[in-house]
Amino acid sequence: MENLIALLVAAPLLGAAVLLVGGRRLDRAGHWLGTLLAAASFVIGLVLFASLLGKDAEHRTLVQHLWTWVPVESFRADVAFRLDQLSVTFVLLITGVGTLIHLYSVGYMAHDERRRRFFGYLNLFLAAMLILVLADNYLLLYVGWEGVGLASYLLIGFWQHKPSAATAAKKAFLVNRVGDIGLSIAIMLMFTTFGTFAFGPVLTSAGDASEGRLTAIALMLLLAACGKSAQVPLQSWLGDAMEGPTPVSALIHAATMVTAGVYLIVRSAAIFNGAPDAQVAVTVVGAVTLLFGAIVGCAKDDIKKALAGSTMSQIGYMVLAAGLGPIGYVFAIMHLVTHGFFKAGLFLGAGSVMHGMNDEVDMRKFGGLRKYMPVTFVTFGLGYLAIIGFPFLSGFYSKDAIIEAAFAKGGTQGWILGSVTLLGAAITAFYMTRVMLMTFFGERRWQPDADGHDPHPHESPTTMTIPMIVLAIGSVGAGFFFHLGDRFVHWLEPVTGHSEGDSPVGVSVITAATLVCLVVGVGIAWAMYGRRAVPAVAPRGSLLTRAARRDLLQDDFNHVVLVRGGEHLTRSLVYVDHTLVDGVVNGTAAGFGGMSGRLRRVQNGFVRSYAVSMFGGAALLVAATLLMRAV
Amino acid sequence: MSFPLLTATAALPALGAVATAAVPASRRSAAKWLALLVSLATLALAVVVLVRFDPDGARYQLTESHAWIKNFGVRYELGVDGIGVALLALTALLIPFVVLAGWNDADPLETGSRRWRPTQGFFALILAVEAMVIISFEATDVFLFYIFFEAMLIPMYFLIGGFGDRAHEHGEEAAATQRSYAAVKFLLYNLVGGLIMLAAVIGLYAVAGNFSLTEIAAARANGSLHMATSTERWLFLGFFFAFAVKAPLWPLHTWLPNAMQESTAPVAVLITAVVDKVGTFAMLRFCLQLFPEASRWATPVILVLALISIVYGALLAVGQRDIKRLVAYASISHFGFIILGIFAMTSQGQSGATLYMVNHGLSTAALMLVAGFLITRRGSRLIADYGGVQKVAPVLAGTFLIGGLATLSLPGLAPFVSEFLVLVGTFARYPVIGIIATFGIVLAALYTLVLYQRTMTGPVKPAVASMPDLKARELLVVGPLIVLLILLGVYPKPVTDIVNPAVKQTMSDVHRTDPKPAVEASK
Amino acid sequence: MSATAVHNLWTTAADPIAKIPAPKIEYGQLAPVLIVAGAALVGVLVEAFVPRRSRYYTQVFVSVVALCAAFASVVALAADGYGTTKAHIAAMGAVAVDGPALFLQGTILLAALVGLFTFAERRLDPEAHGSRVDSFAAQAASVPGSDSEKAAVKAGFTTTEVFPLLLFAVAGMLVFPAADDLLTLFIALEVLSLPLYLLCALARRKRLMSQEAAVKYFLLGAFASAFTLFGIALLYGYAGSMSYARIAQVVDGTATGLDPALADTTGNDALLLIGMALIVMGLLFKVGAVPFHMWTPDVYQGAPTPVTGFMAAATKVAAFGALLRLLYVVLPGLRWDWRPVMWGVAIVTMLGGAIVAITQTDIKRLLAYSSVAHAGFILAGVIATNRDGVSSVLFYLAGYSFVTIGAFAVVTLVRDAGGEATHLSKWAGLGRRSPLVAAVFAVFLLAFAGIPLTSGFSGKFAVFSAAANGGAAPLVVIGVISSAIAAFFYIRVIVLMFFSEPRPDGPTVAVPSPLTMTAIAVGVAVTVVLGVAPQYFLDLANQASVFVR
Amino acid sequence: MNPVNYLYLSALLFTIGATGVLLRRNAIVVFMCVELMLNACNLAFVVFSRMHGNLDGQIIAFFTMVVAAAEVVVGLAIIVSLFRARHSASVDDASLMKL
Repeated sequence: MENLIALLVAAPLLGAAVLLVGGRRLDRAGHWLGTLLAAASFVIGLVLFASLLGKDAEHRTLVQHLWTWVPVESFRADVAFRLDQLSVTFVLLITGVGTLIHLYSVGYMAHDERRRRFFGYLNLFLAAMLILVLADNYLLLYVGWEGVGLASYLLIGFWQHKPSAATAAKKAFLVNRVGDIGLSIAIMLMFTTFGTFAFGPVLTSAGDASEGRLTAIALMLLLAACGKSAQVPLQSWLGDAMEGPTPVSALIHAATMVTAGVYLIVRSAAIFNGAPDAQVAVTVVGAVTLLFGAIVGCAKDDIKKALAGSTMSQIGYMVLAAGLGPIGYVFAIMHLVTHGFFKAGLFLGAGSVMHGMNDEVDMRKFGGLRKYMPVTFVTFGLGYLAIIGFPFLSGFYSKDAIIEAAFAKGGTQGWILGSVTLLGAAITAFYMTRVMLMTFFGERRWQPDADGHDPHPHESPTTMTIPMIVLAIGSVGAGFFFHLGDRFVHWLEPVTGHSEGDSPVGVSVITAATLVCLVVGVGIAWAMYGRRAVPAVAPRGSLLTRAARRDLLQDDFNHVVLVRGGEHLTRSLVYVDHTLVDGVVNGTAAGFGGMSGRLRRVQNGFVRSYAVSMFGGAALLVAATLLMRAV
Repeated sequence: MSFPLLTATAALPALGAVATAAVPASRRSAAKWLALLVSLATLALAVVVLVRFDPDGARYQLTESHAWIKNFGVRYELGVDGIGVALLALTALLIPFVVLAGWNDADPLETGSRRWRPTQGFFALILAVEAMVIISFEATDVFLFYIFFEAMLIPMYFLIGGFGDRAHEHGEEAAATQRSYAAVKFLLYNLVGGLIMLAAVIGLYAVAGNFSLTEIAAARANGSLHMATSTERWLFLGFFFAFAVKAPLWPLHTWLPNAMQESTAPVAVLITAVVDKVGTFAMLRFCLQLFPEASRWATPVILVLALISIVYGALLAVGQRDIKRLVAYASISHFGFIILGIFAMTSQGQSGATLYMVNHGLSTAALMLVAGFLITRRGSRLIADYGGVQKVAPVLAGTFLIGGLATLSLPGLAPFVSEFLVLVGTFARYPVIGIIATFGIVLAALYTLVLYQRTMTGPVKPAVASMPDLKARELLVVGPLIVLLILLGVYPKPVTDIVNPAVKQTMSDVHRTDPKPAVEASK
Repeated sequence: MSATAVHNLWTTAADPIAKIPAPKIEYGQLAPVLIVAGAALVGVLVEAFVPRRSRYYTQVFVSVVALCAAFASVVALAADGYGTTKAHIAAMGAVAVDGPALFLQGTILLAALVGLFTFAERRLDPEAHGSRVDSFAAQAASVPGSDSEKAAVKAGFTTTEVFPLLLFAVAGMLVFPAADDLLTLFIALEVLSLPLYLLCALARRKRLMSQEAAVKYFLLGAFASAFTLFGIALLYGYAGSMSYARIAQVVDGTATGLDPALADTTGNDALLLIGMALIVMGLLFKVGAVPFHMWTPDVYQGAPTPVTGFMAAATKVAAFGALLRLLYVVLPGLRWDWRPVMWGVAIVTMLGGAIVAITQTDIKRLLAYSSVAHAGFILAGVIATNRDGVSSVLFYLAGYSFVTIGAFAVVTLVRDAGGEATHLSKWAGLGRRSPLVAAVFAVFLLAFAGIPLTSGFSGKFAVFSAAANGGAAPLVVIGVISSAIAAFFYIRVIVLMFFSEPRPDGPTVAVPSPLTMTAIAVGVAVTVVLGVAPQYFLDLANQASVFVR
Repeated sequence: MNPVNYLYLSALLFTIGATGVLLRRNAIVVFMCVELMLNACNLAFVVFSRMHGNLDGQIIAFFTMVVAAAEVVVGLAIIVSLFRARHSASVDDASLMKL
């Protein structure tokens, strides 16, 4: 059965290869091939999942060893895949959502002449992401880790003729590379600590290592996670990443890739459990990002950027949960999955809106779209309800669980984290309502464009609506399904372990509080955007708003410190290399030249001066000889 | 006596060079085809060597030994260990691509004197370089090695100075002067290095009385040949200096950017991908084996220099306006990694370094050759003159990107494996240096992606609007390289299997063993 | 010294002198010298009696035959084992017949033969009035630019005297390294110098420069030999004898039968040291070591190029031979006195020659300075004071002389309206015009620069390793540095030839007769052979490296 | 009288000759000075021969004279031809070649 695992990866990889190498002759059918292979991978995933269900909880780990990759003395990395409850969950999410988005893209990219390549990249992404979650050791995980980075680079910059897109792509890759430093150092540390970096041995023998080393490893992993999952301080790339085609934002920058960080942390649970300080760091990062993203989300008028902010903040929830340790891991993953559904749905909705509005993204130019694109409205609406945690929808269960877990952490830490999550819930409700209202309610605010014809919004083709509907269903039902009899918890427990924290306050109280926050958030938003008409041009807004519009000045900071500083550094180094390092050499050469020029003047052509030098030479010779004897 | 396989690998291109040079002026294409065939035949021989080589066999295999200059105790001794074989294969592999890529680079613009035959000369010189490089990978006699280590400068020098890059911002005249400046700089740098090494070689002779690497190393090992500490250190420095110039190691690197910038892309590849490898290879083979104690003594300084090379080269690459200079500085950074790996004195480090030599050869070749195709199309080396190429020449852009990704050692491509091995190997013994070196990967991403963004993406510049995509010949050059990069990225085991035993030997030469993992150590 | 001593001395001198034994000369063993000298005399007679048109051929024939015969006899002697086992001192202690002597004589003879070919070359200059001309003045006596000169040219005169002169010089050179007493040394010195002075003055083109060169060479040469002679006088005063063996004994204090009365003349170290210094100085002048090198560039530039080539090669060989014998046979006891001094000389010679050469603009002057630098390298070998030192110097000289002749032969080919185009700027782009010539010259330059696989490298390696073994490691380092500097200007020429655009008014490359071709070919052949497979010759030099005492 | 004084004399003559070479311009005179140096050597030879009581030195003296004569022949030939070409025997005029 485990021999199927490789096929999971192989299918999309094949697709990528064929589509990218195949050339123009594939332009007509290429996209369908890509979709097909993605679907195939999903089916295999289902089969494997079924086979896992067939086993009992302890034996639900399949390992497929393909070949020895890098053997150097004690350093040994294999190309081996590991399928267990955790990874299969991801596999299903990735391939499932992935397939849907392939389908969606068929419609969305219909008019792009480079559609074949787009699907090639999408397949490449699937393959890489699957490697990431299936890898049996950290080095192979690294391959997937960078592979998704590459795919996202290619996809963000898919419209390369737009400089902004190219820049955004580069930025994403670079910021991720910073994170990768963390990952590689973590792996090195593992190697020097355990002599290996395969999941099995590392995680089992994690206990033997000193806490110091574990903390170091954990912090490095956290750094990596920050990069990939756009957590503060490495979050800055996510907003720009929205330059990519919307399906990309939906798949990579909402549902799957950005959650890889969470996967990494949860996968390394054993290490984090041994490093409480690192866990605190994780929770702090999560909490900060949670608020950060939410606040940014409130201020953006670009629908995709608003959603991006929301993504950031939601992942903040997950990271925070993952930082809580055994009480949180499961819920982190659970929220990850549900978020996968509703956030992908929301993005696809946004994409559909843009599709209908000539790629307009400014929500101030929307308004009252619900009657023009009903399907989009409904699916988007369901996603909206799910994310704000409307009772009995997916978000409600997963987020609520996290909030409870945060409180259950206990102590002041518990209180702080708990209240942060609550606050986050409120803000989430606010900005999502804002998006909802600005886009679908109120009166129309769009103008005929420059050459005078009206965008006349319209519903998207079925290839696009079907995925939206499916995802909407998911975002409605998934939470309840998982929650029923703590299915999800029991499913993951063997991998991540699970423990009920002792909550200082009752579960019902927390749930109530959450709902109150929700109502408050929605209320404020309605007060601001529902009752009053939305101005077509953004008001100057408060200081906070303006800061939030610029991602809380984080980019400005990067620009001043890193970019400018870097440019100065390189420029001065170029100067140094030319004048100093090279100058020394050329200087020596010139020195000899000068010496030569001076010495040759002695050769003045006069016999008598030659004779003088000979005479002097003779005298010297004699003197020297006598001197030698004297001393 | 069995067939002298190793001699053949070197003799074939040497004869080929003579033959090519002899082709009459009117038959240019004949010279090209001849050169290509010879290089392919050499590749075939190299494959035979690869097959005949038994990784777990004796340290030096396929050995040949003949008396040469008794009075100097010099013997014509050849033999390859795993490291040598790997680099031999790399060289033999790359030359056909170099020839193919340089197919039209040396055709005379103006028909000069009847006897002026640049094309023949170009390919003859390339083959000559191949012969010399190969034999210096095979030589197990210090003197023999030295001779070819030095002699290869001459053909290289003519390749750089005689067949420079025609694309030049200030016209042909300026190009000529800058080119000869670059050539002279290259020659003098390496000649000075070589002469200082000569002093050391003579010193070694004065101490040891012969030049046989194996004998001396053995005598050092069993203590029958004792060197005063200071002597050994001086000799080591003499050798290392030459290799550090060749490699090149900061601050002896400034000849490389000029040389690569002024020479045609294939020659630039010849320099970094092939010739410079002799330097790093020689560090492994001669410095460590002949002067183990001195090597250990010098390690800290060398590591720091290597570290500087890594960061410094990368930063300078970021600051370049000229595509080829950029690649050159990138190479400097990479050589920093290689030297780091060698002197980290761990098996991961040294295997990684050897692997790195091979992979860097492939990746630079890929990147540089595509860059060359690009430059010959547009007639400029300045990054600023390009933009939006991917729209008009997607295949070119794609291959360029892959070359770039290899340069930034993306996992899945060959360079990643070697780079990571080097980093791990270094980290295991010198954590701080390892960590700092790791920052190199960000800088690598920076200069590669900036290069790609500026040249390939964005709106199409009018100057490149009519640029044709890669031709069949060019694809034939780049395709196999990319395939190899991917293959060695996912399955480097064949190479590591060849290299590891040799590295094990070297490690024992310098009496170092890998540090134990903390967990085991604590138990 | 006291009066009584003098009285004693007088009385001793007044005693009836024993019968002077009839001198016993081993003509067979002196054959090489005798043959050459005899041929030279024949040449003079030829000048006197043979009609002008057939002189040239007769002279060439005589000289070639003579040189070949002489070489043959050298080989025969060596084969007889005079180089090794039967080595001894011939002609009443005047001439040594031993390894170094024979080796160097062989080298000199071959170099002379090759040089002779360049002398005899008559294709390079355009034919003047229907008669082929070589590179020597039509009539040396006639004033440059005068009518008599024009007439001479019109009549198609050529100075065929150059051949006997060459032979005389060769004869002197043959004796020089073999000389075993100071008198012979001095005579040989003069015999080799005087013809060279004349040869320098005989250029066909640029005669003023040629004559100037001759004057400079002559005056300075005479000046130097005066010093040498004075040194000889002092040494004689010290030892009371001319013979090397005797002097050596006195130096070592192993001499027997010294008159105690002479105690304070004999063994007066001041005499010894000063005398040694002055003799050595004379020899250093001949090899062109700093600071006695200043004649070299001017003379090399002014002299007819074939002469320059010949003298640059052969004189160096002979002079170093003499220097070796002097230092190794006569003054080994004084090693600790002369070694440091020679160290100094070697260092300044190596560095000085290399550095000044950097900024030269005339190819002949450039080669002159490079020869200075090479003198320095060879001195490093001399200083080694061990057997390797001798053999390495012999080897180096053999290799170097042929490269030099070849290089100058190439210089004679590159010509424009004014004769040879020796200014470097005119050599620009030669590689484009005639790749072959440029390539050959490049080979010679690389050999000078000591690039591996050329004779220059093996020679340099031999010399330096000998020096290193002889405990002169610092000298090796300096030598290496200066060869790096030297490399710079050799490279400069190569750059000029290959990488710079040819000048429209650039020179043309004359197609030479087989004579010059052979000269160049031999040069290349020796360069490559000694570079790639030096074993045999190293062995030869090694066997030949023992002086007879 | 003490023969050593003759040595001093010869040294003196030698030095005079050398100084003359260094100072005088006229090629002929310079050459004469060289001859003077040679003769100084002769004197030294003779003196030493006298002191050692063997004849080698005196024999050498003859050789030296011959050599000197030969040098005169060669030297004068060269100098004269130079003079005829330039109408000046000043060695300082003969400086075409320098640097």
